Amino acid sequence: MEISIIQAFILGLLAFIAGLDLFNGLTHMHRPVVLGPLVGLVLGDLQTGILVGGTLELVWMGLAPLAGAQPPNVIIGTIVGATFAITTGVSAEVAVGIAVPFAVAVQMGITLLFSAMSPMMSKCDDFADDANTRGIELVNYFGLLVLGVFYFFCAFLPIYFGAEHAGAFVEALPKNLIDGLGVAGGIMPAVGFAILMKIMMKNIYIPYFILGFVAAAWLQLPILAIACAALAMALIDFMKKDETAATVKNEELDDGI
Amino acid sequence: MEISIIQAFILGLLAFIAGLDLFNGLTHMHRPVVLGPLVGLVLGDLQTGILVGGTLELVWMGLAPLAGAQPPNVIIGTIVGATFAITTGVSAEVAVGIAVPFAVAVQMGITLLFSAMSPMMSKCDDFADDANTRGIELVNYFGLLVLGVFYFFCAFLPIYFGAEHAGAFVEALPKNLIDGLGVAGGIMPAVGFAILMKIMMKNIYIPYFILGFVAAAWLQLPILAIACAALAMALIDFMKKDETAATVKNEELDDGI
Amino acid sequence: MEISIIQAFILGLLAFIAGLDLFNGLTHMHRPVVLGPLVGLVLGDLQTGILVGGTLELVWMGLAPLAGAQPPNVIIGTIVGATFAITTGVSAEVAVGIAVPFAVAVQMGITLLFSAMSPMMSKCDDFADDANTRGIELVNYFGLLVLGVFYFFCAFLPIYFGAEHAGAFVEALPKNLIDGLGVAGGIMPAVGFAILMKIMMKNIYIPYFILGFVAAAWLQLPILAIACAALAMALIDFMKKDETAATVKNEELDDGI
Amino acid sequence: MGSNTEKNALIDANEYEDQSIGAELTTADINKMAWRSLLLQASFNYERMQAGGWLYGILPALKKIHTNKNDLAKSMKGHMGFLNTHPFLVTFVMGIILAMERSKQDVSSIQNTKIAVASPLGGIGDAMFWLTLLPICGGIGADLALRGSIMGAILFFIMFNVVHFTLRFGLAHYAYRMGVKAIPLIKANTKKVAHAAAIVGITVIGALVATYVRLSTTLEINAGDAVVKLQTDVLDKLMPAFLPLVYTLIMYALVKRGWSPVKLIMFTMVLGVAGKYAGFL
Amino acid sequence: MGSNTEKNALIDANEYEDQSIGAELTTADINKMAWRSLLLQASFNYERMQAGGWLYGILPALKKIHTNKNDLAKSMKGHMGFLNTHPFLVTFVMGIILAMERSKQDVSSIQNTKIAVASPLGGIGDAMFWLTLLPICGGIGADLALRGSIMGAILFFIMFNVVHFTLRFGLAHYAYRMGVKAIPLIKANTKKVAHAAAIVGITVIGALVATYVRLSTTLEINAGDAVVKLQTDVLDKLMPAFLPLVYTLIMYALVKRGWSPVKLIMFTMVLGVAGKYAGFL
Amino acid sequence: MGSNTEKNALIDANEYEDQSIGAELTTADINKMAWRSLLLQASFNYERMQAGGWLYGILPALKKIHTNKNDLAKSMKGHMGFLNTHPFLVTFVMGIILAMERSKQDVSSIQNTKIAVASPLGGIGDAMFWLTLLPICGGIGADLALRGSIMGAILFFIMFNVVHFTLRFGLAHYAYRMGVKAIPLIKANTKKVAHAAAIVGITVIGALVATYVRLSTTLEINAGDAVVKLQTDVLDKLMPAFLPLVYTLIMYALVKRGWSPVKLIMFTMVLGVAGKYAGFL
Ligand SMILES: OC[C@H]1O[C@H](O)[C@@H](O)[C@@H](O)[C@@H]1O
Ligand SMILES: OC[C@H]1O[C@H](O)[C@@H](O)[C@@H](O)[C@@H]1O
Ligand SMILES: OC[C@H]1O[C@H](O)[C@@H](O)[C@@H](O)[C@@H]1O
Repeated sequence: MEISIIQAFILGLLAFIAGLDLFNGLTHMHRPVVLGPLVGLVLGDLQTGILVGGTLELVWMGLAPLAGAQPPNVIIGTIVGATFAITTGVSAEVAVGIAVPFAVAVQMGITLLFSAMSPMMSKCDDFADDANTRGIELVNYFGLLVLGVFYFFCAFLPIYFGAEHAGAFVEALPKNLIDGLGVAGGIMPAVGFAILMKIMMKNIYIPYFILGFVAAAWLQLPILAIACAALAMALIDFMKKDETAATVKNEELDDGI
Repeated sequence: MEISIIQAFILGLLAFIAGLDLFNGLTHMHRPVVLGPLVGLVLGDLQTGILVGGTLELVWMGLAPLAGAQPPNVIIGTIVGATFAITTGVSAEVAVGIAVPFAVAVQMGITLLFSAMSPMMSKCDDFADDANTRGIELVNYFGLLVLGVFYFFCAFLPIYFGAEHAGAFVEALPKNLIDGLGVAGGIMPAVGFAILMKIMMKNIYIPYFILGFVAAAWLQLPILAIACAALAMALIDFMKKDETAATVKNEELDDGI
Repeated sequence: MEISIIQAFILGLLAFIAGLDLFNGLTHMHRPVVLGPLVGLVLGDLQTGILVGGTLELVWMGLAPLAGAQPPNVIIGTIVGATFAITTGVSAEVAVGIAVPFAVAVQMGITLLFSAMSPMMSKCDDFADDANTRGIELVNYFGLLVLGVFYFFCAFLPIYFGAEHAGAFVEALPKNLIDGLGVAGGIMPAVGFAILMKIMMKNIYIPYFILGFVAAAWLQLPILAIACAALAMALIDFMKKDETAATVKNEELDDGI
Repeated sequence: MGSNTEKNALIDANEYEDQSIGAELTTADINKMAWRSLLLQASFNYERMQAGGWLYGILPALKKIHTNKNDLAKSMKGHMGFLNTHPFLVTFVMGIILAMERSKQDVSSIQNTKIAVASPLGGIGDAMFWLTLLPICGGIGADLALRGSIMGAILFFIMFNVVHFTLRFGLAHYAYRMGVKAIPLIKANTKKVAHAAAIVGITVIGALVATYVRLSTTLEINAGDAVVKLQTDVLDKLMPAFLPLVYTLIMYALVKRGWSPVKLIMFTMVLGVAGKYAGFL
Repeated sequence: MGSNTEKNALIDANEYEDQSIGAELTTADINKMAWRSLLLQASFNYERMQAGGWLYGILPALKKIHTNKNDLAKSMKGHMGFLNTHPFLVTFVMGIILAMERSKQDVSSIQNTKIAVASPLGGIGDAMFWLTLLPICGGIGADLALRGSIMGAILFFIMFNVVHFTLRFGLAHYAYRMGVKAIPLIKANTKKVAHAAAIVGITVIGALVATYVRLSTTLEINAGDAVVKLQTDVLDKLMPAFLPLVYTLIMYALVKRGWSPVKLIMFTMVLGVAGKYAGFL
Repeated sequence: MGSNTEKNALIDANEYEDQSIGAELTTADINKMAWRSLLLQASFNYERMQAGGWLYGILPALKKIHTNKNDLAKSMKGHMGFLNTHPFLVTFVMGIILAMERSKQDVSSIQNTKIAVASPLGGIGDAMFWLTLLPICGGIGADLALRGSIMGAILFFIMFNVVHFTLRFGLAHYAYRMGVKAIPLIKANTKKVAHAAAIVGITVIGALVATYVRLSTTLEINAGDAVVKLQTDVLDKLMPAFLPLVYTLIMYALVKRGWSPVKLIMFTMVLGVAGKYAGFL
């Protein structure tokens, strides 16, 4: 079965929408169990879409972005996989095998994008300085647009040009560059924390920074446990001040004049 | 060898006494090495009693109730096992095999009993409210009686009716009920802690509750370590107050009037 | 090849110097890669010395005294091993096999020495009491001398008398005595800490001692982590005092007179 | 704790009316306490464990100390709280606590001290007596018994109980004397001691909740091929001892709302059995 | 923090000029916030994660609260700080924070509270929604789908989103109401609340540095036969999360020295790529 | 700490008589210290480890600082306390401590700071120098040596010692300058600094006791078939590092009761050997 450019374009649009849904909206229409049938509809084979969607849902089960880390991309995996299964008639399992490299490539691409979007934050800082609320909004809309367009092409290209050509394109990118940007993404929060600390850190809070670090680094405690313990410390401090004041008051009363 | 009803009755009494000794008195005459010979005496075969007692002592070595949790019951294990060995002439090892199911059944029974005894505590609360010391004492004596009688029947019945009938009786109880009460026993301390907290908890101590919980739940520290650390915190607080007072005093002296 | 007494003597001196260097000076001329060639020079076979030194350097790689604990002694291992290789012409690997027992024996010997040197510390205490700086210096020089002489004999004896006789001597010492002194060495820091505590401990610091102990014993935290956390506690305390004083001041201002 | 009147009520319930130092306890009194401590677990149960037997043990002494009936009632109420410790070491705790009672400390100070001292002694005693002394004596006894000698039983009995009773009586007297010596100090620092005791006591309670309450769900959610085990897949990832904490806090809320202990116990039992039948516990 | 003038500047940047309680937020305002929270990750990036989308979400409300333009700017600047939490629970944080904004707390108190509340919710939400709710709904959907029914897709979509939107809107209103109720209390204790929030906030930041910044070196030093792996053989023995800490502190020093975020990001990117090419990252 | 007179005596022993800032140390003085630091372990022993060599290293500087003989004696006594750190980093500690001596801090403040700074540097230095620098240099040297070249030895020696001596002298000067800069600050907050130093110092000592004292018993109690291993079956279940703690506290009690160190050392040695012969150590 041949795919028309219009079909490819519509699938690209579907990727655009699902791509946004993966991080925004989060209705989860981007999950295979929904996306599969939609691909089926576009390609005129709903039934196969449903079945491939069901299969892929199980394959991607438990894979969701945790703390910003990307698993192999579920959307491109589903669109490419389902399209392949419908056009060639292979089983869903075989389609997964074809789809996974694309899913992994897009996983890298997204990681890259999230690194590359970092500089936009200073634009936002400037807007904030001017209380320019419109600017903030535009940056967010722009972010959506970039993400969506990226997804569009990730779906459109392999489908329109066929797997081999698309694969060659992916391989053309220098691996070190991609990996390097991925590494940079892992380090990037340090910049965010540094800016945060500029606002919030005062000398008298240094000890608490140390305690939080020691608890996370050496004791390997999760953030929740550390936040609980910190809350306890804060409450102790909070209540002690009352006492001090009270003590002082009492002392003065006792001493009379 | 046949067992007379009188012998069975005496063995029941022995179980009564040993049963109390397992949790009260704690002279440990309930351990196989002592109990075995006593069974032997009752059944007129001291020597076998001694040998079976020695063997069972090693089988139950290291099994004692820790933090209220019951191991397979040593007393019924010993009495049933020793009786079986003496009457049938089988080796101590075989006798153990016969005794273990009974020991496990009684283990469950005791767990059940300790759940079921919980409501008596509110009786005690009422007595305490009235400063009724006699009432408190009676509850305790009643507890002993119930426990002892329970042990009596656990020894008397299987010995008098023989193993099969007794076994059938045990199996007749719905497993879910027994297990469920066992589960309830595990949860029960929550009620005890809640009542304790009603007396002792004030808002200013909430942080310490949190710290204790974090240390036990996430760091898996034993109570001793937590108590040590808490003691350290308490001492720091204790001594700091002196200082505060002192500081205040000094300030006032400095400022003179 | 025979070894003259003069050569043995010079090798003894080399051991003397290298022995000091292992704990003092620490230029690491005592490592096989340097010591091997020096032995070669003395015995007139520089080339073999270089090769054996290189081999042994790899054998002893990563073995250095950590926190005072001795690994098998690198110096005697090298001198005995290199000498053996040069005189008998065996390969470096075989030489290692010969050298290791000596290295282990000397390891024990040094451990012993470091236990036995402990009483000298009270001599130092007395000198300190009298502000006798010369005395302190002499004790240190004396320590060097004892250590050096010990090394001298550890090298000289096996080389001069040959391995078997030296081995017999080592075996003549009662193992329990040596082991016992080794055990004593492990306990010895307790004495050091006790004396330290006499100077530094006050009642108000007991809680911190407890916290340090709990952190090291139960949480198994390394000293660095504990020192970091302690620093945080100290800073909190340091800054809180300011506040208290400030509070007091403010209160008084508020209350006016 | 809300309004002021509530606070006053709390203080009333907490402080003894008669603040004069209680009657001295004689050697006979302490011995009596030690004897009665043999019944520490007479009314053992999973809600308060040794509470009833503990009170039984110190009751004669309490009566002597608190001649004011209201005070006696307050004291008894306090001593009905959850307690678990090692039976051989309990007299140590009793001795200290009775000295505190004599000096008329707050109920909550006394209870905090009791929990703080008694709880860690549970594990310590188990390690020393159940896991060490008992196997040693038992091993020696069994050895002799297996050679056919009745001396095994006798030797076991004597060895074990010499240690047992020496400790039980020795610790009782030692602890009481220690506590009495501390009375003036405690009296002079009543508030501070109370605060310190509360810190340790409450911390230990927090730890006990995570350690003693055993509650986990067997619930599995089967969704097609997927099986989600609520306990291991969800709750344990959230935080450890989550259900014990939640259940204890619920109980606490209900207690404060006036539910009686019996009601809570029945509720818990029904929950346990129902949970088992329904398959979620 | 050095000189006094610096400190004053800090306070200026920290406190709102207009200290009167801000305009009340209507149900419609909160609903708008919840709708906009759908774009929480619109400008997601690894430097500040959800900061941009977070600000987008609360922006209309902020405009209503801060009629003073300087205050609005201050507030917006604060809200551009690093943030990461679970998208379904974010409206809970938003509600509380908006109540704090209304009561005109310091910027740093607000930010500390935000970090302290939001950060642990990240892991909690992941466990509850991504690792529990999603597999359950997905499993049920896939099961039906594999039997050939389109109902799988539909049921999945409905089940999942009922939970999703109920939480998103419910939590928003609940948290805002809760926060508003707390306003008088917070107002009365401004300084103390600020201090307490700072303690928790900064502690969590310390923990986040060790948890979120992923930086380790692949450097190996080959010296003849010896291979020393810098990360596992040296740094990990020194202390865990050493490089993340050092890198964060360097960034912090540079920020204080006036480097712009863009410069730091570029620096980091170049470092990442260069490090990969040079083989030490 | 008991009576007031005792406390006064303690303060006397703790504070220097001459409170004026000590003579400045010249570059030559610091260099001398760095040279002498080469003998840090000249009198190494397991009781106080590097104490003797440490004092040897700073002795000329101490003489210059404390012109009052009593003060010099006090200072020297303090510096004979247990110490263990990395020999390459010791001059860093020395520099700081000498600056503190110049500003005439209490003996106990100085000792607490010494312990707090020096102890963690032990592990850090071991990881950096013994486990990293040494294998690298050694590997390179051995590589050349195995090709038959004497350059291996030479290169090793140069590489290693360039790092070694740069650190030793560089750190000495750096730390002293740093310390001197801090003198006014320290002087202004003497009491508070002392307290803070004590907190860190004593905490570290508590940790050192659990880390450094190696004492465990091999005692097994054979009771018929039962074998109870005192260490693993009893003590380790009770608490970790139990014997080290107990032994240290016993030593402490004996020290306070006036036992001389020699006596304690002899006692320990006899115990070690006797324990080995008797088979319980
Ligand atoms: O971990 C919390 C949160 O982190 C990031 O924002 C994303 O990965 C979300 O999917 C995730 O829920
Ligand atoms: O754990 C302390 C203590 O707990 C319960 O009271 C019983 O199991 C005792 O046998 C045990 O010694
Ligand atoms: O651990 C620090 C330090 O301890 C002892 O002093 C010796 O073993 C040194 O070699 C080591 O560097």
